[in-house]
Amino acid sequence: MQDINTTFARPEGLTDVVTHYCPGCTHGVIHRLVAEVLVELGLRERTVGVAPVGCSVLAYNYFNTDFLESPHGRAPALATGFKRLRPDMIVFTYQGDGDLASIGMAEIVHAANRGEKFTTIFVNNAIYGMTGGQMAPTTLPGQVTATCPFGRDTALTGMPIRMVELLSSLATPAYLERVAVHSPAHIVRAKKAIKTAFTCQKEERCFSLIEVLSTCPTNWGITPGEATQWLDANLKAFFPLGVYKRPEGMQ
Amino acid sequence: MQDINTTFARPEGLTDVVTHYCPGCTHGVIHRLVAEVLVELGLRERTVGVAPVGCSVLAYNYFNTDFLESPHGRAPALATGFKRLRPDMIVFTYQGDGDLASIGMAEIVHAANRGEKFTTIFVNNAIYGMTGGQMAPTTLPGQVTATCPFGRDTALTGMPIRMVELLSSLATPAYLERVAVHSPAHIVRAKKAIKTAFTCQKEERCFSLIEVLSTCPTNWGITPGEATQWLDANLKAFFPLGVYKRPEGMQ
Amino acid sequence: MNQFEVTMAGFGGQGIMLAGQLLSYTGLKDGKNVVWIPSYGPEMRGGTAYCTVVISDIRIGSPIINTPTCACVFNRPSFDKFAPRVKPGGLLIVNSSLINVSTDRKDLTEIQVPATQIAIDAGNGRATNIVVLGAFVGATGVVKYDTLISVVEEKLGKKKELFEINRRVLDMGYKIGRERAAQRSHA
Amino acid sequence: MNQFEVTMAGFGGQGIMLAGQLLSYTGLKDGKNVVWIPSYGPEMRGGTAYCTVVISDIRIGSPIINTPTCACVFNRPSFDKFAPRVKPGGLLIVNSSLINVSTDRKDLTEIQVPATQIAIDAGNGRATNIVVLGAFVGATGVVKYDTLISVVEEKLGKKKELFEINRRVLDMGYKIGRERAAQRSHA
Amino acid sequence: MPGVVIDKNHCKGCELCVKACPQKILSMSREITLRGYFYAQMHDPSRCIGCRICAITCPDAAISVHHHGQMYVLFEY
Amino acid sequence: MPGVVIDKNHCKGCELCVKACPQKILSMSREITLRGYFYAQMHDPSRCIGCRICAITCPDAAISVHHHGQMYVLFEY
Amino acid sequence: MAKILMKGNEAIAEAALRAGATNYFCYPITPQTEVAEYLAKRMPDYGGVFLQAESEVAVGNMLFGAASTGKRVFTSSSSPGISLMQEALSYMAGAHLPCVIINIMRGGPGLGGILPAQSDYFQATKGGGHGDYRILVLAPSNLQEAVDLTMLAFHLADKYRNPAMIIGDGMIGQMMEPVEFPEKYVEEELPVKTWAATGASGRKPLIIKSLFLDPNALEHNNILLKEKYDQMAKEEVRFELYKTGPKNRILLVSYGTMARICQTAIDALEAEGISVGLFRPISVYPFPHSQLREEISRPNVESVLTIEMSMGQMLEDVERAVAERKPLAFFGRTGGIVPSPEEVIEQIRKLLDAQPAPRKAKKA
Amino acid sequence: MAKILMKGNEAIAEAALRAGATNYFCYPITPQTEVAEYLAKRMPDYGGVFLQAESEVAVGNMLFGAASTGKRVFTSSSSPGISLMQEALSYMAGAHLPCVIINIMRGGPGLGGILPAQSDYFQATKGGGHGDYRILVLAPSNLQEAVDLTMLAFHLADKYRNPAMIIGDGMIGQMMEPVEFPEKYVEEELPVKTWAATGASGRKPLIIKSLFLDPNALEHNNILLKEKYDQMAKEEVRFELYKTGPKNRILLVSYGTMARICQTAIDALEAEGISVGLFRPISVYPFPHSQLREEISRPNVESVLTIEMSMGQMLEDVERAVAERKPLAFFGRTGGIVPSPEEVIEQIRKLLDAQPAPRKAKKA
Ligand SMILES: Cc1ncc(C[n+]2csc(CCOP(=O)(O)OP(=O)(O)O)c2C)c(N)n1
Ligand SMILES: Cc1ncc(C[n+]2csc(CCOP(=O)(O)OP(=O)(O)O)c2C)c(N)n1
Ligand code: SF4
Ligand code: SF4
Ligand code: SF4
Ligand code: SF4
Repeated sequence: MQDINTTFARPEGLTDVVTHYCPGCTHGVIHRLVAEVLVELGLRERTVGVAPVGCSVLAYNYFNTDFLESPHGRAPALATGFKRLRPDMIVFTYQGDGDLASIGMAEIVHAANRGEKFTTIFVNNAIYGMTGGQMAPTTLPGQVTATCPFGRDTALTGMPIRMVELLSSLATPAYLERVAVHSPAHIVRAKKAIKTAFTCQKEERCFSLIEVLSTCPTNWGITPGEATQWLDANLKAFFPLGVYKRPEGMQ
Repeated sequence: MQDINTTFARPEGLTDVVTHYCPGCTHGVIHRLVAEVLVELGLRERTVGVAPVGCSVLAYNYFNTDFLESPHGRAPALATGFKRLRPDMIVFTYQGDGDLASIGMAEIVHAANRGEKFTTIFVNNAIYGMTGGQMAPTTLPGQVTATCPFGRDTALTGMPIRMVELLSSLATPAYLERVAVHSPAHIVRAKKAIKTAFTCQKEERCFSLIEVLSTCPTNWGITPGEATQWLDANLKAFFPLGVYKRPEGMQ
Repeated sequence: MNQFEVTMAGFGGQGIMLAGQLLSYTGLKDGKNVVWIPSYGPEMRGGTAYCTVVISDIRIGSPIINTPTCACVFNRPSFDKFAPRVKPGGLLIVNSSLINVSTDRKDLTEIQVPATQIAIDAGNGRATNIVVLGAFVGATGVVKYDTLISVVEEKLGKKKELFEINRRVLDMGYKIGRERAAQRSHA
Repeated sequence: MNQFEVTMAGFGGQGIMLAGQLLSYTGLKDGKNVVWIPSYGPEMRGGTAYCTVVISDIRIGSPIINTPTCACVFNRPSFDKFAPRVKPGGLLIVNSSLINVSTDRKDLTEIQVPATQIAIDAGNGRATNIVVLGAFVGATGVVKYDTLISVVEEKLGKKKELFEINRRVLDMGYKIGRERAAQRSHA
Repeated sequence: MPGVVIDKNHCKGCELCVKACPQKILSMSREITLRGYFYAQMHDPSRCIGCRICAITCPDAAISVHHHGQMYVLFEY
Repeated sequence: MPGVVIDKNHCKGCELCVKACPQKILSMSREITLRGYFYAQMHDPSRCIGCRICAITCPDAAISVHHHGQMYVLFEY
Repeated sequence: MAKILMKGNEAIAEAALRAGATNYFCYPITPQTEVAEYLAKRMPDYGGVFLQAESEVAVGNMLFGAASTGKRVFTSSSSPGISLMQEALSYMAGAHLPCVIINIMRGGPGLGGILPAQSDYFQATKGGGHGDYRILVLAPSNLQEAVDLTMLAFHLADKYRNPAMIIGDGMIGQMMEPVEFPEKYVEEELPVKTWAATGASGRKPLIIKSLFLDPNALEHNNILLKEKYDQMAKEEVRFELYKTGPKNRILLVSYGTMARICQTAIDALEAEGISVGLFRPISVYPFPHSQLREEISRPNVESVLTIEMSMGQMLEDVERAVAERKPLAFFGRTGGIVPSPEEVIEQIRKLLDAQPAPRKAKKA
Repeated sequence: MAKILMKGNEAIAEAALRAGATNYFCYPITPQTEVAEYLAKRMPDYGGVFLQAESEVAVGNMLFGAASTGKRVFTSSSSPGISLMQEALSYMAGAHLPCVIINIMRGGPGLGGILPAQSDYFQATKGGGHGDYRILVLAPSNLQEAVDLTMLAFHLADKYRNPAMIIGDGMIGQMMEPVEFPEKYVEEELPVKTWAATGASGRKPLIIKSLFLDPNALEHNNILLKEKYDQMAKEEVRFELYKTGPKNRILLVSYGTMARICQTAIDALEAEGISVGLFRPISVYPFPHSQLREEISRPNVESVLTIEMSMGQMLEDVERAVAERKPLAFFGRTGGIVPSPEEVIEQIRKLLDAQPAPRKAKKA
């Protein structure tokens, strides 16, 4: 009998716990990508993650690394505190769009601007998932949510905030990229981006942030399959994918 | 005897109080410009200002308008609350760089992004004045302050934050300009900018913010005259003057 | 009756909350005191959801009921959780389409209703909750059936077609409930 | 002496705080209990600034002294504010270069010192505080003059030239203080 | 010969793998898991090309991919 | 004929007007104000061109500018 | 008006609208987000302001700005969100600005959980922010009261020019009960708000602030505040007595939904012939100090039992009122666990067992 | 070591460094900014971390992250800044993380003023954040004590895995007094910090959190916290008695610099033959409850006078301890006004006048 080779398996970076995420929610994909990268770069054992408040608040149960659970929006401050004292460790925050772009705006801008050498995985699903589908800073114009039941009116609430664009206006070096995880090809690209981000940290270069366009079938009120289509047609159009900033000397 | 004509006088928009500002501090110039503009546009009687925490905390004593005194950094939130309920009134915030760019980062970004129709006068003097000269987000690389006594080390604290650049990355319409007040010519230009900003508000167009490069002779540790030179040579170099954003249909 | 408490439990999406609310509206219309309280705890996402309705002739004290007079369980985890909690002498209504066990408690009345099957057969699997609601009222008479019908019409009557299904399965549930309870009381 | 309190007051920039601190260091070196406390209130920017030094043989209780044993006033507003507060039998040292009035209180010793003039003449207008400090110690002897000299050398001795001026005006102040106090006590 | 293993325990029945599979050989079971989900299953294992696309797509890391002997990897992941 | 009036009460002696005046006709007094400042004064009023530059510069709005009759305004302010 | 069945969060929202509070700022947080969701739908009908802010810090400060117009403004949140408003609340109290805050409390500390709790009592009644200020705090125990007290809170906030708070818990927020709204909300007339910022037209500029660099002025402001709090203590104390009188051997002290559970327990014991009374503070600040003392002092009361969904916070206020006149016991559950009537009964029995004689005043 | 003359803020900073706390996060605010300025200069020598954050909200959360490493971390701030840290403090307490916060209090509420005050007592001792947690709070009355208690605070924070706070006021921060530092700071040995996040290498992942969705787990955490607070109440109560004993007719209760002023007043009255004693809580949480009660209960004590630079906050704790055993009076100044010894004497005289008879126990 021939040997059995495994070309794909649940990464060692994830625990064997069934997540609480809704069926088809791509938070799960992003978790897996981070877990894979940490293992592939040999960083897992010296990594500490910082969980946000949001649907991924329980991320600490799913990653096979040490974890801190942050107050809403403040993960970058926790990461700063930790990383400054332990520059030898790998630190990442995992944050939703409400967490990072709304309540946590000051903390992420300042952490990025100070050039804190941690990595942020920013999950943009254009809505507040955990609290049941309220408007996020990233909610698209006209999109219906529980707190904009007649569709987001940009005359009253402004335009969606594009975080990587905003952060790339800062003068401090950083690695900033926007990716998506709604199709296999995008997932492959997303993994590369996440790997680059952690590599920046591993090499003690700079702050790195990957914005990941993600689905929230539950609060978008559609099936997982439809959600990937909606993301592709709408979210991706407003939030263009690509590398927005790269530290000097990084290919 | 011929009539006496007055071509320049203390504007009606200022009270007759001697300010607590240090000699040569250009906070005073900026106050005067705002006061002049409010009177010239006929807005004074329906204006409410929001004072920050910073050297200009007592601004409410100097302007001949109603005033609110805000917690540190939160003036844009106060202004939002007020203006939303009284869109017929003219609302402006007057904020320092510590107030606006450090502790108040989230509030100013979100107010700007929602397109709140008030005006912000942002006084950038590259230092914390009131508390005695600590590092601000706008402190220049190498600049010595009480909390970076060996000069600002950008490897530890990042680069100075350019607020109008950062805000101009937002998609919501706004009027954003950076000016300076260290010479008569700059003062004249600054007044035009402030007038444009209030005109945007008067016409109910958009959020407007004028960043004003200002001196702090006391905490820079030099004379007022030297301070104007230092501003011209250093601050202006890092913070280029000009219009960064204009709403459509505004010349 | 002084006070009657019923807990409805199942997967999120089985219409548990709505069933409880319809019952509450009915109680109110009947002139009773009512309280409806949902679970909104850690079970919320992807687990079991439940709500409790208290219907009473007197002022309702605690809205938190650990041992209700009745439990309507829509799936297996709910059966496991709530069957043991029903007050002695109480009632257990079981959605037998998804639950293939029955309690070994002898101190309560258990009524098995193939609610999901009935709903699917009637053309709308999501009407499981209405079947159970009918069965509950049939078995207990805790509110007037006429009032219930009028409430269901009021709240769900907008989409004609769906309403007709609901109306039909409500009756079916009601009949099963009434019959089984009668059998029991004669047994 | 059990406890001696002195308030030094003037414009910000006149070296008030430093004078108080030098006195405190001297008291400590003399083996006394000392407390120095600045005003950091609303007066801070552009108004008067003052500090108080308490020198005591016993444990010092309250550091807040409303009626000091002595006040050294460097400018007119300070004179107006503190002259009335000095304890009866106390001492008032007035920088007569900037203050052209004197108190009408009969219950205290007033010593006029043209401190700013002396300092300017000696080549450093900013040494006003040192003149006054010298005068204070000369008039009160609350600390040892030798100790004071060593402290001034320790703290201000780095810049040779400036130190020499300071050293000189300290002496001048000290002499004025000693003489005037002596006159007074013989008057 | 490649093949996939789907961990019923982790599968939540989102159907994303079914949609993603280029060979269209995955489908949903008619049975329900303990958590109340219909789970994904392989209905035509012989046609599996071991491309890993289902596994990459699965948000719950419920799928692993194996094969006997050597295999050409279609793309880096 | 133009002329400036400097309000001693508001002047803090920063000297910015002195530096700004294109005619160099302002200078600092040797007297001190109640607040402890040397204040600005006009030492050659006859040469004042009424350009308002000193007034525009003054951070304390201590200066007003007046003139008799008509005058050409050098720039808009 | 007829009774309608409503969810607590929605009933509170509706009550606010009916009290003329059509200006609402919020940030979502469980278990009160329905307040926001309800208002998002309804506000356009009122031409009022509904704004979801970037954070609770911003919410607090938007309230500050909005209250300065003189209009009625409010927010709702839950424990961690309320913590973030403390600086702004201190400022608003210092500046004598009215506003209403609804705190649907959840288990803490930290992120804690989302189930019902009463562990923000200290924060609400002692002032979680800095400085000598207080918030007027009302604690409803059922939805009708939640409606009534919400409307009252706006009145009292205006009357005292001070923030007022409603504290409830997830039960109040999440449950449905029949409620009745007055046809038209009538309230005692209040003075015209001459303190509101409306522009310096025809009058001197007006300043709304809490900064007083002169310590005498700041002390004066503190004295003004204290006078208001003293007045509240005289005029705004509210409480309910349940089955107290010349017979009850035990006096329970409990508030909010917890008190309601106590009532069930009391009824059950009464059926057994055991007389237990309940003192329920409705205003928890001002605390009904002397009224409680009076009830405690009845000769038939053998001991006092404070019950809270916390580790013992109101307990300290009760302790001050009891002042050792009677033995004082405490029972609390936390973290989202709601004590059942059975548990309460057990606690009462324990006390009765420990105190067999009908009268035994213990005093050291 | 020889005594050196230092400013309070600097002495506190130096004390922290000597206690091995070389990780400091801050945001400037008067009257304590010298702590930051001193550390900005000194920290490079220690190879520690000095970071000026964007706000006090960030400071609180940086402490959270930094404390998770197991190293000693601290901050200093003043009243409004402390209000902004309340959410983070609640989280840290919930997650059992040690840290030290220095609060150099100023007059409030709101922006208030910058002069000395004691009006954050409630916030510090009752918990300004949400949930059932407490902070260990020490209140020095002179600079030597500020130094000693700062060092102690780090030890106790670690011992209890709980935030600890030093509360002082502008006087403590701004004045210079001679202080002495131990040659080498020695402290009782503490367990190894196995709870620190150091990477899941050779062990299971470790989680630092305050979230417990299961109410039983959350209640369990609250019970753990309560046990620590009970232990503190047993082991960490600190206080000073000044001229109390069998003679003092009046007992003053006062803390911090205010107590020091009371001592001056007491000395002056003693010279007149009037005996007054002082009870000075050093740990204000845990409050020296039974110790105070003991002093109060002495037969010679006719009445108790609480003096604070506030409108009366510690007063509530004193009230609980006094429990009407003796008449209790209060004197407070606020807003930055520091009562003089003369004012204190006047208050004492008033009490003595009101109570001419040497013994008159009043009890309702
Ligand atoms: C201070 C505070 N405010 C509000 C909340 C409630 N809350 C929990 S999660 C959340 C938003 C989550 O949205 P997002 O960050 O977009 O993440 P998602 O759930 O969509 O993944 C909010 C507002 C909280 N826990 N703490
Ligand atoms: C919450 C809070 N944090 C800190 C302070 C202290 N503080 C007062 S002013 C100020 C900074 C002022 O600097 P900036 O905004 O640059 O204005 P400037 O004084 O330079 O005009 C700070 C930190 C405060 N009052 N409140
Ligand atoms: S609510 Fe949305 S983001 Fe949250 S787990 Fe469900 S699908 Fe994912
Ligand atoms: S400290 Fe600086 S900013 Fe403040 S008044 Fe003085 S010069 Fe102006
Ligand atoms: S993608 Fe994963 S969770 Fe979804 S159906 Fe397929 S195996 Fe199940
Ligand atoms: S610019 Fe104004 S303040 Fe400065 S010296 Fe001239 S008049 Fe005086």
